[in-house]
Amino acid sequence: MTASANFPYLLALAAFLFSVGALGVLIRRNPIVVFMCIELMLNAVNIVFVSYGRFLNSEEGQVFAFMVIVVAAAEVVVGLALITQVFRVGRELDIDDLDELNE
Amino acid sequence: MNVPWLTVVLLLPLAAAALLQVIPRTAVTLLKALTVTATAAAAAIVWTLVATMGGSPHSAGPLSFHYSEIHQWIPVIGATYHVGLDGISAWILALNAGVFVLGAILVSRRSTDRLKLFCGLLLLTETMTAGVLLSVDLLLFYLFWEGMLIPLYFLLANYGNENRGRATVKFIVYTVAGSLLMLVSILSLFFAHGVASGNLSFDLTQLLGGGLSKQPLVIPWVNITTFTPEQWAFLGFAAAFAIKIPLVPFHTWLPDLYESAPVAVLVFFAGLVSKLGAYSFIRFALTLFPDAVNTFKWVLAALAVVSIIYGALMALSQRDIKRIVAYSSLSHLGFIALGIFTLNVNGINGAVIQIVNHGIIIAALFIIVDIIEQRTGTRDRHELAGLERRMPWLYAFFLVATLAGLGMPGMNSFAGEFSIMLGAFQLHPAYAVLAGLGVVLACWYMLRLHQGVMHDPPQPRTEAVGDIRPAQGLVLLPLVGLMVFLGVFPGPVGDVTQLSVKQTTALAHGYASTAGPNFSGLGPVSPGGQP
Amino acid sequence: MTTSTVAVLSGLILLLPLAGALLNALVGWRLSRRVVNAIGTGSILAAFLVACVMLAQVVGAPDGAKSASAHLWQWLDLGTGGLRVGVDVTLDPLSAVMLMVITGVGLLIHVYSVGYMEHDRGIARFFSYMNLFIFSMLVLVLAADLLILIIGWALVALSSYLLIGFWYERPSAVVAARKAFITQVAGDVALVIAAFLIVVHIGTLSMPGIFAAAPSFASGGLLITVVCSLLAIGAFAKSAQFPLHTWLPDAMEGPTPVSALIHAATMVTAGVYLIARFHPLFDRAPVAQGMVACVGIGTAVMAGVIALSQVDIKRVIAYSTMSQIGLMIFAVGIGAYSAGMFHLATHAVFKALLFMAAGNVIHALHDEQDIRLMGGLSTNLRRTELCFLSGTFALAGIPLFAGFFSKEGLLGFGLTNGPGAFPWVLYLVGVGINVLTGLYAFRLWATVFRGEPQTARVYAAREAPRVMLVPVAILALLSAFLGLILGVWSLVIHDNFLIGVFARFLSPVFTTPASGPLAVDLSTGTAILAGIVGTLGSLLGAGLAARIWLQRNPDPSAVTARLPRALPQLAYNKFYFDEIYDALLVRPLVALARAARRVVEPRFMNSGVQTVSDACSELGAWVRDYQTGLIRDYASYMIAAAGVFVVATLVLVSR
Amino acid sequence: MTGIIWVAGGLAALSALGVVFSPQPLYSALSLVLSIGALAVIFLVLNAQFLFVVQLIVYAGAVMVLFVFIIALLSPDREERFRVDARFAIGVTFAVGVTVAMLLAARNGITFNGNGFRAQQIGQASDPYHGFAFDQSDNGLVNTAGNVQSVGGQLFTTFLLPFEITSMLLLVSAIGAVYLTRRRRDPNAPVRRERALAREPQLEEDRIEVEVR
Repeated sequence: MTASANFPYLLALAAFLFSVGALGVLIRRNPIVVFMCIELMLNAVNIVFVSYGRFLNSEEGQVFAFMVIVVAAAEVVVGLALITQVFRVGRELDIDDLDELNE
Repeated sequence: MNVPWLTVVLLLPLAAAALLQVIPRTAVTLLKALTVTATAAAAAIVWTLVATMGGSPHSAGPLSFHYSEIHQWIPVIGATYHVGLDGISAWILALNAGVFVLGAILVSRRSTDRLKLFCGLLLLTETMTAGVLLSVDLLLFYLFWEGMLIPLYFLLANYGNENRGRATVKFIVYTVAGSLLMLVSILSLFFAHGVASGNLSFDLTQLLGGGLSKQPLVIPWVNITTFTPEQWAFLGFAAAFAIKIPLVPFHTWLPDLYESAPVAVLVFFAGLVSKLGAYSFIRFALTLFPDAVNTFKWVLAALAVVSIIYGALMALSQRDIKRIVAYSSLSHLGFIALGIFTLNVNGINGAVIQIVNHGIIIAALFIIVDIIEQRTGTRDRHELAGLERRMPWLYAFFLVATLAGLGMPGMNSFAGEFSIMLGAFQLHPAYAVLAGLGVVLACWYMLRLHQGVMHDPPQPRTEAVGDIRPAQGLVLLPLVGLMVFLGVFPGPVGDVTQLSVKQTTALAHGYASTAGPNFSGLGPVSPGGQP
Repeated sequence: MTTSTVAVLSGLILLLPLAGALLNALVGWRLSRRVVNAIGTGSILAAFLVACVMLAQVVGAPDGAKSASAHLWQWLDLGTGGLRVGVDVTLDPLSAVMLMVITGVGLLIHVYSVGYMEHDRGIARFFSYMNLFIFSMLVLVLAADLLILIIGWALVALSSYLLIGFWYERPSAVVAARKAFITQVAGDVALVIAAFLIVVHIGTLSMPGIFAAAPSFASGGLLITVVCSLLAIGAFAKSAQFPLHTWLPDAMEGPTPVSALIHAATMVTAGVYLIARFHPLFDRAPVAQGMVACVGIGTAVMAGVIALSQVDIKRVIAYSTMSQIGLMIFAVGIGAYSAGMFHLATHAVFKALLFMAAGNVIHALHDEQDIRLMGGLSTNLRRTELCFLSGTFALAGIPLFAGFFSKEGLLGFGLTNGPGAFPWVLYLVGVGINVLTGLYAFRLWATVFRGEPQTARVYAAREAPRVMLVPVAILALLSAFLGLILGVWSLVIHDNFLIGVFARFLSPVFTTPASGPLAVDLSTGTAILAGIVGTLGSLLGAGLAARIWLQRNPDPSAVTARLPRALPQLAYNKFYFDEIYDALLVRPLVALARAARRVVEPRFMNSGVQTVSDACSELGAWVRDYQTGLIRDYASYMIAAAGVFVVATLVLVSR
Repeated sequence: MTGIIWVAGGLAALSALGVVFSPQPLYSALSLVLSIGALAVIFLVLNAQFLFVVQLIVYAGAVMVLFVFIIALLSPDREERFRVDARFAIGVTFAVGVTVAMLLAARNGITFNGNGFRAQQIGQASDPYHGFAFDQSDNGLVNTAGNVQSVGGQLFTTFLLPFEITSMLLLVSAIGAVYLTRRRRDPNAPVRRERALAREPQLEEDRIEVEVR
């Protein structure tokens, strides 16, 4: 079995990781864990990029995956900063308490 | 020297509006002077253009213009900056220029807060309305058509009485809803033309051939046959224009808005903006969808007749004199619409003439009503009486305006209404007879308005009022003079319009020649009956 | 008589009153009363002189060239297939007669007004309106295009409106003015629609063109019948004929000179002129003609009966006007155009006379108009009574007075040439009208001038000033001798004694062979008999009136007691026409308008918009429930939507 | 190769479940580290050496350290068991559905012919992977596409602008994080706007001084 035969299964793996990450976003209340789940979803996307790049014989997939990693890192930095601020104000670390959008 | 006058007309108010922004808001006199000067200059250019146009249109083609300018605008989608002036738009553009001068003068006579904003918006509105009148490209037209609402919104929402907010929102929502339908129609026309001919264009002269299917649309699965795509597209245009005119039952924004708006806005809003719907009907709907127009003309003419009578009845039942004038406007716009849907030379010419005439009349009537309200502090018909002794000059002006408003033969509106009713008669006599009923009703409510305000023994509120100031008289005098002059000499208007109306009428019948108008009854007649 | 002559003269005669009107309207308030009077009457005097010149032109023109038109300017030209209207004027014997009536009687009434309106503050306005009226009337009779005629037609209604409501602080005058105007606008609409039919059928509104193309209408066909009926409705509205007559009595709210000029001598007779002018069409529409004749004679009877029962001096004369116009309409309805026009002319003279004499009475009694409060005025108003009597004689058709010639002339024509199988029935009705006319004419005279004075004011009454008496006297002389002069002249040229000269003068206009009262010749036995019977009828009426009202203590109730009880009641209340119209037209329309405002507008017109906006609010409220502000809720919507999208994609891909 | 992919893939999947379902945030974080490492292995197998390194350094090295550090700093409570509600149902359905669908698709074959996905008709797939363009990549082209040099070349030529923008993004986020986490001088002080107002006169005076000078 060549590597190419694994391609659809890699996509299936990505789908699994993505959907499990989404599930985590939905059911976890701790914002830190929610962030981790988002990282999981980003990684799932990276798999897709890389495997397509591999099998289409192109570097662009990797380039995009690289961008995704960078953005994810930036996002984590800002997100965690926000979380610490929220925590500092004295709130529970519960995402359901953050409903200021519901005006 | 080959000056692009149409562009100058479009840009002059815009430039003045920009110039206004560098004048400090405290320099009130300068602001007013600049506004009046700019509108007057635009008016001078337009009037010169109209006065010198004469003769046949210069360019060739089924729809040709006396003056036109065309430049690339967005080449990718074939949108062009194509502006043109022909006999139909000429006098309406002249009216446009006139009412904005009037508006500028009126606001400069009134101490308004935020005068600078007002003047800027007024000038912006003039650019937009002139753009609507001049656009030949549908996308350009749509741009101006919608763009017009922006300054109008701020004008109507910021100035006027306490009910203005609600009335303005009603108007804007109504109009935008109609316009969006029109946008859909424009796009469908654009794509159908693109598919059929292979080149993309929004240009009216290019789109004339159509391209929209004339096969009825069938809803799949349920097999219900509906209108053809062409008819649907026409209905989109018709919705936008019918709301703007407005026709019953799309009129409910009108009385509220007219009641709340200040007079300086009303002179050009009632005088011109509401006529743009009628103008656009002639310019676009009639030429682009001849088949659909011929199908729907009966219904639309019936709606117009309903507007005439309904507006008259509503005017008859009002106490507020401003609302009476507002509903009379609805009734008269019904006349204009009726003229359009007759699809014959008499009706459409009459409609164009009447657009101009009614613009003059309604502006004068609103100014007069405003003066009365200012002097007496009320608009209630029951509290007003006996002003003739106190204000003889206003009485005289009001008398002429009233007579013109009720379609008195010898006044300007008679020429238009006679032609319209003749056209309607050619369509079907019943329309003319019912419109005639509207004339009788108009006579009733207009006279009751005029007499109620002017005659009978004075009431407490009207005991001690003085006559109009000379400046007010000078504003009213040209309007009243035009009412009489155009009643005695309507010829110049007809001479300019009739050539272009001939084109439009031919286009409106271009694809339905079998159902064409019966011209046989109106053969050429030697002018000046010889015994 | 060249085209340019016509153009110049017409322009002059039109511009003079117009200039007078504008001058008085614009600067009259700054001028002294004397100048205003001079402008008002002077412009009409000048117009009268021009009219004389025009008459001379027509008389002097050779036979066969008695009519000329001129094109002043193009009113509107909508190109091929469109409307074309020129401002054209025409001068022919018919319009010349009308010009003389309008400017001649108009001049006398203007002079009279100087005295009558002496104490009124609005004299400039008054003369401005009066001159405007003369101008409008001249437009009407000079027009050679139906549309221009309609303009004149409406302008006279306008001036009538302005003058009826001249005393604008009197609510009844205001309402009367509006009523008159609206009724006439209804007539205008009929006229306009007739114009549409004509223009659609023969393609022109130019009157010479219409008359030339008249043969293209099928004689007696539906189209021509409808056209003529509509024209007739327009004429009825203007001439206060049944069923559009109710405005005329109310129009007496205007100053008396106005009633004399507009509502007796000129404007109300315009309907007669219209039908006479359009005789080429009416000749081809026998049904419409019959309708016109019946309406005319019916109105004559009805108005005569009402005139007998009224107590307001001006209203009595107004109803007598309506009755006499009914006769003229009858005349033109049966094709006796010359006779109708002749009666128009004599009627203009004697009815203006009656109104002005009545004006003298009213003036002397300080605006008292109720004849029950007069009586015995002959001692103080000797000269006025004489003049009034001349008018009364003429009105009643006493032989050798003006009215005798015209009325017997038209009745005689009716007997010999009347429509239908039984023209003598209409003739007998005409004789009945003669009786009625004699009755109410002499009743008025007797109650006003004879008998015992009913109020103290009568003793204080003073004769009118000379400026008011002279015009009345001139008219009195005319009404006494005009007919006689023309009659003698006719005899000299061996023509019909009654209307020979007049008919001969008009014969170029009414060329149709059967028309033209030349056909009536006194030499035929029938016509002689007709004249004698008709005259006897008039005398009978006059005698009866004298019998009833010339007693020392007249007791009209003795007469009415013998009639059915309902008749005097009906007549006094003008047959309840006002009430019927109020119930049938005005109230339903007002109710409809009110319903439109209270029900249709809020419930139906606004409800559509309201429904849409309510639906949007509902939708918004529903969506708002899902806007919890919780990020995870939003994420779940997003993911659910993504899942749906994935499933949909897979389904589509696997198809 | 295939074996490595399967093992690493399975590990990644299992640890992903661990991320979601561990009650302690710290366990979640550790599971995520494991998952990221497994994915890095897959990247390596897929000939993406550069990404392999980046993944390890950035994610496992930097990001996860940050996570763990924050967890240690905030020491969040153990989370109570999640409720089975609509959100849970949506999430589980989505996860199961998408995974099963993709597995089925992979099992039955998906072709990619350069224009888009095309699933083979089930049962007709005698050679479900026929038409895969990347079969040739096994034959010697491996070294040209995806190695570090070529990725670097792409990054600094074709994708230079996005690359620079990304660097700006990182800078901005770093500044943003510093700004957000900066400690207020007086946590009980009124909101900032009022403080600004209170300071305004001083600014005014400053300005005047400058002008005087």
